[in-house]
Amino acid sequence: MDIKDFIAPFAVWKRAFEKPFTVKKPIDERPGAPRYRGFHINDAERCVGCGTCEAICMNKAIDLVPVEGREAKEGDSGLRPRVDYGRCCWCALCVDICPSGSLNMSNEYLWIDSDPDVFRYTPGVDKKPWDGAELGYRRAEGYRLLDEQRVPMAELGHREAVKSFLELVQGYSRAQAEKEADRCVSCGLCIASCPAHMDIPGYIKAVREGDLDTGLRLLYETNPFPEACGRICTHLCEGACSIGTGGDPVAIRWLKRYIADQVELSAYAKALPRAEPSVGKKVAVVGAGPGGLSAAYYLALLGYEVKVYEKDGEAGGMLRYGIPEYRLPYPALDKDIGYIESLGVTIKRGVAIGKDLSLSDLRRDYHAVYLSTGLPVAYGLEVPGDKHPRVLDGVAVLAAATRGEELGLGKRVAVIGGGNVAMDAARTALRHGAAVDILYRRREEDMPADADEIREAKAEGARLIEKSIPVEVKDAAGALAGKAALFVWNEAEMVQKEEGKRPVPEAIPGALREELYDSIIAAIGQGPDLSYVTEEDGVPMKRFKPLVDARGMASPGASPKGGAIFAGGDLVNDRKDAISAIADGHRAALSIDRHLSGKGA
Amino acid sequence: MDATSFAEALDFAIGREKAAVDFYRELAALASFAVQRSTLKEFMTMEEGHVAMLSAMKARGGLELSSAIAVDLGLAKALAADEKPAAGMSFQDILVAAVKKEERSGELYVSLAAASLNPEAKAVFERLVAEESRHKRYFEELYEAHIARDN
Amino acid sequence: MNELATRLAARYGARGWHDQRADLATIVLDADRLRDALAYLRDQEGYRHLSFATAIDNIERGVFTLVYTLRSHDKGHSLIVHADIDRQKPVVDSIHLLWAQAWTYQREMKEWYGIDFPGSPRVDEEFVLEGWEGPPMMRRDFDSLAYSDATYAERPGRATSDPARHMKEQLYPEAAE
Amino acid sequence: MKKEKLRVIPPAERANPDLESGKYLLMWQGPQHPGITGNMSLKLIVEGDSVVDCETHVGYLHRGFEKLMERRLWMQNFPLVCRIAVPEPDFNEYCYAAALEELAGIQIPDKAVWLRTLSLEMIRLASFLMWIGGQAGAFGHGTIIQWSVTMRDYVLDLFEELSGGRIYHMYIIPGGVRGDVPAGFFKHVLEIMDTVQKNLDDIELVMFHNVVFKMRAEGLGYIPADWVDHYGITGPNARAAGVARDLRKDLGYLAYPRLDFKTIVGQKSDAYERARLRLLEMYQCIDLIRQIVDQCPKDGPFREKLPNPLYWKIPAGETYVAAECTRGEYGFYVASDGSDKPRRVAVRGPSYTHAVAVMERLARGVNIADVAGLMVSLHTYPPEIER
Repeated sequence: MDIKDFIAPFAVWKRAFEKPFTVKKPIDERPGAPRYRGFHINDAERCVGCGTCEAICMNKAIDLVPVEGREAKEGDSGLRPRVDYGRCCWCALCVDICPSGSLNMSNEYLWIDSDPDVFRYTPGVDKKPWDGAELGYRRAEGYRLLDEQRVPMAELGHREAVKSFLELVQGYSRAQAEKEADRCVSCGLCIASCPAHMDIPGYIKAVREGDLDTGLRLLYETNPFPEACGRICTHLCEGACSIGTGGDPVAIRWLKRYIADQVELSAYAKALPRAEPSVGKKVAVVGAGPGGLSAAYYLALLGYEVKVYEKDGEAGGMLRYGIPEYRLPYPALDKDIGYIESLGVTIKRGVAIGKDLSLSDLRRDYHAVYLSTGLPVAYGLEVPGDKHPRVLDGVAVLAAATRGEELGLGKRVAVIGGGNVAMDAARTALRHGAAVDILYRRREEDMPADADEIREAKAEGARLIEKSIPVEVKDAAGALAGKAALFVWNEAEMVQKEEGKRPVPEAIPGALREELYDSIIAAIGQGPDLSYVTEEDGVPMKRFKPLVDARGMASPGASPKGGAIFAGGDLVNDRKDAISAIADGHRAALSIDRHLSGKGA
Repeated sequence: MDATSFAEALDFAIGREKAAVDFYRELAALASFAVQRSTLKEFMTMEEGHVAMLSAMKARGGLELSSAIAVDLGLAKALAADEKPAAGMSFQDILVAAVKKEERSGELYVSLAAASLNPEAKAVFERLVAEESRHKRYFEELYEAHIARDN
Repeated sequence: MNELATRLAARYGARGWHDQRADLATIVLDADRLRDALAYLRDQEGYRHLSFATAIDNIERGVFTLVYTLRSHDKGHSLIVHADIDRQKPVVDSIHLLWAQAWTYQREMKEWYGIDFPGSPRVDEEFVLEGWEGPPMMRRDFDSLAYSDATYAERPGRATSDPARHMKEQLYPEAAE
Repeated sequence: MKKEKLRVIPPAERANPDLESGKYLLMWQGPQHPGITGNMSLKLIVEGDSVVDCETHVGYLHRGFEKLMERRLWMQNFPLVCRIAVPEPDFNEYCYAAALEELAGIQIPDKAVWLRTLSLEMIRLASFLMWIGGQAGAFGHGTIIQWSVTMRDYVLDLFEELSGGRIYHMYIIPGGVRGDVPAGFFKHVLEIMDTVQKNLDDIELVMFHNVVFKMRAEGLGYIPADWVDHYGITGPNARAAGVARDLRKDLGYLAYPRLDFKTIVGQKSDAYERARLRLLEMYQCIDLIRQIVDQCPKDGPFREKLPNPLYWKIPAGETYVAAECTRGEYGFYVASDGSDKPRRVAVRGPSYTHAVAVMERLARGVNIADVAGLMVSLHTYPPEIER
């Protein structure tokens, strides 16, 4: 022992003269650090109620609860996360994973109450003093548990693309598809937005796990056109994808295509359900488009004898005659149709109802008839001179291209319209070496075509002339008379005429423009051909549409024995896309089965 | 036409609506299939409703029409349908004919209102201008929704 | 290191040498050679330090796999020694005389997996689960969530909704399942 | 102090005292006792004021982590592991993360390596600061804890600033770290290191040159060097016995090979020596933290992108990842069967050995009043025993 050991401890006393480390009222004046993981805050407007926070929470501290005044809608379940602080461990994995980034934490850590049951609330909905806190835990920039970037899809370069009708989109490899499938959080927000309500999380899971037979089976549960839809679907699902709230939505459409592409047609039967034994009843389907064949597929599965009548030489409807092969190659479509035919569905090609057979013949010979004749009639420009021989209709041009006919569009082509038909016609004309102008009455953002289509049409060299109201078609002068035409349009400005309605294009007085074209392709809209329906068929119609009930039934038929008429697809629904027609066909098949079997009528 | 009173003005208008009923009836006679007929019948019934409405107003002696003029979507001017629809008429043909017809009626009432010296008749024609603008708007909206979806 | 694998194979029938890292390998041997092999590793091969011992319930194969992790500080190398024992008759030699702390691990394995180490001090005493009457809790067939659900009440007022199902109910209830 | 008192080696065999004889008293120390570390009990049999036999009892803090982890996704276990050893959560985070990265074949960015090292050294310092207060308190010296826990709180302030949490930092996440350092953070670190160092000087003076502390700690709990392998003793308890083992050197993980430090070794292997060695390691911590601040890359990525945590599957395999915590070898054994959840996670905490087998042996013959001081001198955390 040293003398120092006796004296040194007294050095403690020097501390009596130093500033204490403690501070007064520390709890009131001590905010959490800027990154502090305090009570949750949620931007309820940005939140889409996908429940990924709930899925990652290892404490089961989060419930998704309905919230007053917030309805489910496309891409938003209307549910919001509710946190139980009896369970929360403040790890903030929910913040790190939140697809939209709406869920965060404040730096507030004081909340005192004698009632333990109050420590449970829905952030952003139940008002709290720390709502909107500037400080608190946010996931670091560039740091999130989910991948915001889609696996890039290999596509033909635009310069390459316009040289041929080769398919643009190359499809995912297995590694790419599994990586893309890994981005999905299985929230299922997409299901409601899909007209067919496909089990999207289910088949994405199948991709992830490499179980493509299960994937194919899930696809066919609601959609017998996976090859076609995997390429050209309007993919409303991707618009609803929760991952899309903070990055690229999951490439649902490409994943669907991946499944269908990977399984050989010869292996389909092994993966897919067999048809029920025959129920001894016959159903006729008018129109072999996606809707008609969808009905046929599900009816065949249910044991019905199905005959599909198609006026054109090939089955597929608009998928074949409306969509160019660079978007949907014929072999892919043939695969979908081939499988449906393999179930015993008969397709009578080149038989037009109303001409070769009447609807009343079908009503007499079949227990039920499904009308799915779509919108084959192109509407005209309805401007002076629109009967000029160089004014063509878009649907006819695309059909002629499908049939491999010489199009003779010439060097300069105008396409009038902003829908997908217009884009397809424009890109077809580009592939035939024409310079193409797309004239649209409103602005680019108003165009009903898919954004991808517009972007690609422009990238491939089409010139988009917005806000152009068609005025007149004039014959070209001199030697070109009858071989070319002047298209005259009036430049327009968008005018907000009424509150709450979309702005209207209004011609700017005197701002007339004209241009000489070899062909003017009108693609302003299409209508149905219902000339084959007579009053005797008992199908109520309004405004060129058969009226159907919730089951898709238009007429119960003369006798309980049969002749009931159902209708669907573009002919009836307002969506007017393939997937809606497929959904209608599926619904009609189930309704026809219920009607004919007397179940749940 | 020289309408001098409320009753005469209304009589004139009722006559126009009756002519409209006949217009659709004639078209229906040309029609070749069911959906054309049902659509034309729908429009014809609408015009019959207008006849009945105006007749009832005449009987009551009071005009009960809104003066609100509907916004002109400008379609009527852009559409060029001089020829009458024929047997194979599409929904587009029928709607174009309807829009044009309402447009002509509206223009007629505008000029009648301007020419009218009798304030009673003038007021009736002004109201009818508004009424026809709403009819036209109705068809224009149908046209936008069903025909020109892509443009 | 492969010389060691060869020696262990020759002496104790060890197999499946796997280099996980440059400084970590795993090896498998039969349970009845385990104690001798560990003693040999400790005394002859420099693996004097027992990092820990535990078990894995490989219920699919009907065995418990024992895990003994040794470290040789001289070689800067760790070795995980595995041995399978029958899940129905889980008895294995005690190594409490080789390492003075080993009995604690053995007591834990007895309590958590029901693996017996005859002769190990206090091996039958409760370790961390005072008053526990259920089956050995680390066995895979003991479902701790089911136990918890059966034993404790949920906090009232908790209910959650699945987004997809909720949206179906709200937006398209008519669709068939 | 007489030489022979320094070398008392307690008997290897347990005494078998006749409790009915009236000569002995059975006495429980803990689980609620100021002289116990954490939630643990010592069942002591005493004769007079000397301990004849000691039996340790754990189980007051068993939470079933290893069972829970088998039921949770790989990433969901990340917030769970830090709770296994409360005062040093970061070692759990590191070992778990490193094991996953090794099994999944993930390389983490260099910046994450440095920030992980920083985090581990900061928590080492914080943990030692808490321990030294306990050590002084166990010998009746209540002043030190006031100082050291204040210093620890300053370090926790740094953690709060860095990670958003004071106790459970959840900063070392599989793939890297959870965030870059906030602006001005390194400056705060250096300032606080200066403050802590100044306080350590005071502690050194007041505690280690204190006749009471010296008299009670010297010779207490002598651990012979040959026990180190026999009992699996690691960390300062081993180093104080002259066995130079430090996994930071031996394994060379994270940024340690790029830092300049020497393994501190003692000789006398008693409670005083161990305390002194830990004090020196605290200075070493401060030095390492300064080196890290100096060398840490200022920018660059701090985290590797991982697969979607909801489906993340780790290839089948097993590994054992260890790190040198304040008390010695801390390790995670992780086995994967290739699924989205661990097959088995086993945690190796140094207290498992030190607080049970070693403590039971060392307590024999010790004065009752010194049991607390002895236990703290082994620096044990019961939560890592029971998990």
